[in-house]
Amino acid sequence: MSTALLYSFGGILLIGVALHRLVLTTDLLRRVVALNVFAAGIASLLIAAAYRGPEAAADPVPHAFVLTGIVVLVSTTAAALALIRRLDDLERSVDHDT
Amino acid sequence: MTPLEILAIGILFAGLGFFVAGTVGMLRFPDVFSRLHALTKADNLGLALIALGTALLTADTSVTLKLMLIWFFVVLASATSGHLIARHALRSGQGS
Amino acid sequence: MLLWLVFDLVLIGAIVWLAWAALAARDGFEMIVLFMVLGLFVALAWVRLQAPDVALAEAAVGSGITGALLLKTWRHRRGRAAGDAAADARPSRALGFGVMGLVTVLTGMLAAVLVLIPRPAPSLAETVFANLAVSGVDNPVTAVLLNFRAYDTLLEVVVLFAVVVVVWLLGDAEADRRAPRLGSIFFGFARLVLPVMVLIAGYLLWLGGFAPGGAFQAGAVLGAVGIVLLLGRLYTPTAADRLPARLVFGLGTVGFAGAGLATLALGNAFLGYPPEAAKTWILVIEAMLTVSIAATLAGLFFGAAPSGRPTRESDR
Amino acid sequence: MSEVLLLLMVVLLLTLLGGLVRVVRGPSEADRMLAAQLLGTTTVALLMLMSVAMAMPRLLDIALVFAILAAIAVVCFVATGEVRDHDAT
Repeated sequence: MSTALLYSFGGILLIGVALHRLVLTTDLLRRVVALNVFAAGIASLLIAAAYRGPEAAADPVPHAFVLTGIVVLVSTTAAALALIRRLDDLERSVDHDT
Repeated sequence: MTPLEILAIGILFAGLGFFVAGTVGMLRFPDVFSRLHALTKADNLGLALIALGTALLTADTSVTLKLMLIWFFVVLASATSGHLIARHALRSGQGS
Repeated sequence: MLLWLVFDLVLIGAIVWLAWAALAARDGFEMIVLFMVLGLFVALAWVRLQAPDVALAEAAVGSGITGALLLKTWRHRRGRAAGDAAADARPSRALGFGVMGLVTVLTGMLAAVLVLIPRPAPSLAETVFANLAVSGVDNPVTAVLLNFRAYDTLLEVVVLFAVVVVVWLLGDAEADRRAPRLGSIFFGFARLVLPVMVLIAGYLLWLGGFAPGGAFQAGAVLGAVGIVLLLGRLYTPTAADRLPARLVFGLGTVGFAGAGLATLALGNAFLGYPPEAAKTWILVIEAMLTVSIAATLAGLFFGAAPSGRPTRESDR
Repeated sequence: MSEVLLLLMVVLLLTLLGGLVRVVRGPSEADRMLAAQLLGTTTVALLMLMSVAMAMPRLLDIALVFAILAAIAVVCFVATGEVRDHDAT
């Protein structure tokens, strides 16, 4: 069993765990964390695909994909968390009024 | 193996000992403050010994300087965050 | 060889277990700390797979900035059991099994594809290495990001800009709350470490030309400086900061697109740098991106447009 | 030589797993944060060993970033936590 395949299976397991929780949880914060774990699984798949053994240089193209992905992920996470905080403030003010 | 490498390996094992001891202390000690005590041993001496062993094995000036810099920051950060966590634990009554 | 296998298996096992433990944690705070630790392990795995550029970005973002954002949101929702399992509606048994079955089928299909695809898989690596000499940089990942696929990176910066616009329209400003009492040791630490962090950000930017590093990693470290400044109230944005903040947020997109238009004016393709000066073009673009990304990340952490209300030093 | 380094790396990885137990068990927030701090330092040590074992001195830059960002999460934890204490009183 090659190293790359081993890490790919790890990535697939991460995707499975994250997807399961992402669908079933109703807590918004947990959903955002699940989304981040899901992304880590996808990134592991890409990076394992780029691996060419301990001596050779790895394929730089999937690495660039993942780097772009990390930036987009942190942006979306920040937006989602800002929405959660806003929603929370709104719920709080509704609770306060009634 | 050259004598220098044997020395480096010995130092690395000593550093590893501090990390193992720090982790065991983290698991076995009864409260936050004594666990903090376990943590600082691994942070300061453990990392110092690992860095020293790595520096001896690579025998490269720029690598040695970078290792010293990393160690310095870890010690600084761990002293500060240890202080902050202890203060926080004391104030919010999480000490016991 | 056997020891490497042991190392790999322990590392992969730890990553999968951590992901499960974080997402199944009873307590929201436990979930966030486990997620931050997952970032450490994932970075180690990527180092093992010869992806130091990505591991560097994960080190700066995964356990640093995302962790800070999650903690801030969790604190914001305190008293509402955010992230706690108690806040979770228990799914019915049938639904639980149904989802489990679907996830198993999907991951099984993914695994089958992985085993069945011909190896070595098709790759653009040879093309990248063949053209590295004309890209202006020696780090292949930087060459892909800033030269061969600069379009993607431009759009990535646009995403960052769009998100900061969204976040500015939402939420309350951190400065409206009382300043935390962090103590003199923290301020001594900040005075010593923050300037060095700025230096290290510059070092990472310079490094990106020939080794793991680059605009995003540098921007993330610089953004972390901004987050510490905001947290310790060493710097409190007011309404007067809105215009400069807008300008810096836009600098990445406008500067990058402007460079593309400039290359068009020179008679090249959009973002096709003149080969003899490619290194300078890339470095200038990366410097603009670093500043803009750092300001954007700090702005995302701040979480709202600064309101201009003065900080209450010690209220009540 | 490389076998000895690998052995050291595997043992350090196992101490990382040991520290995880404290993150999960807690019981207080401060305990979890402290354990995360120890895990961060151990990761830095592991990266140092990996830089020798894999002959990649550039890994030290990653260790440097981990080292300087180690305090960010703790500062965030304490700074936002103080607000809660204030609200409670």
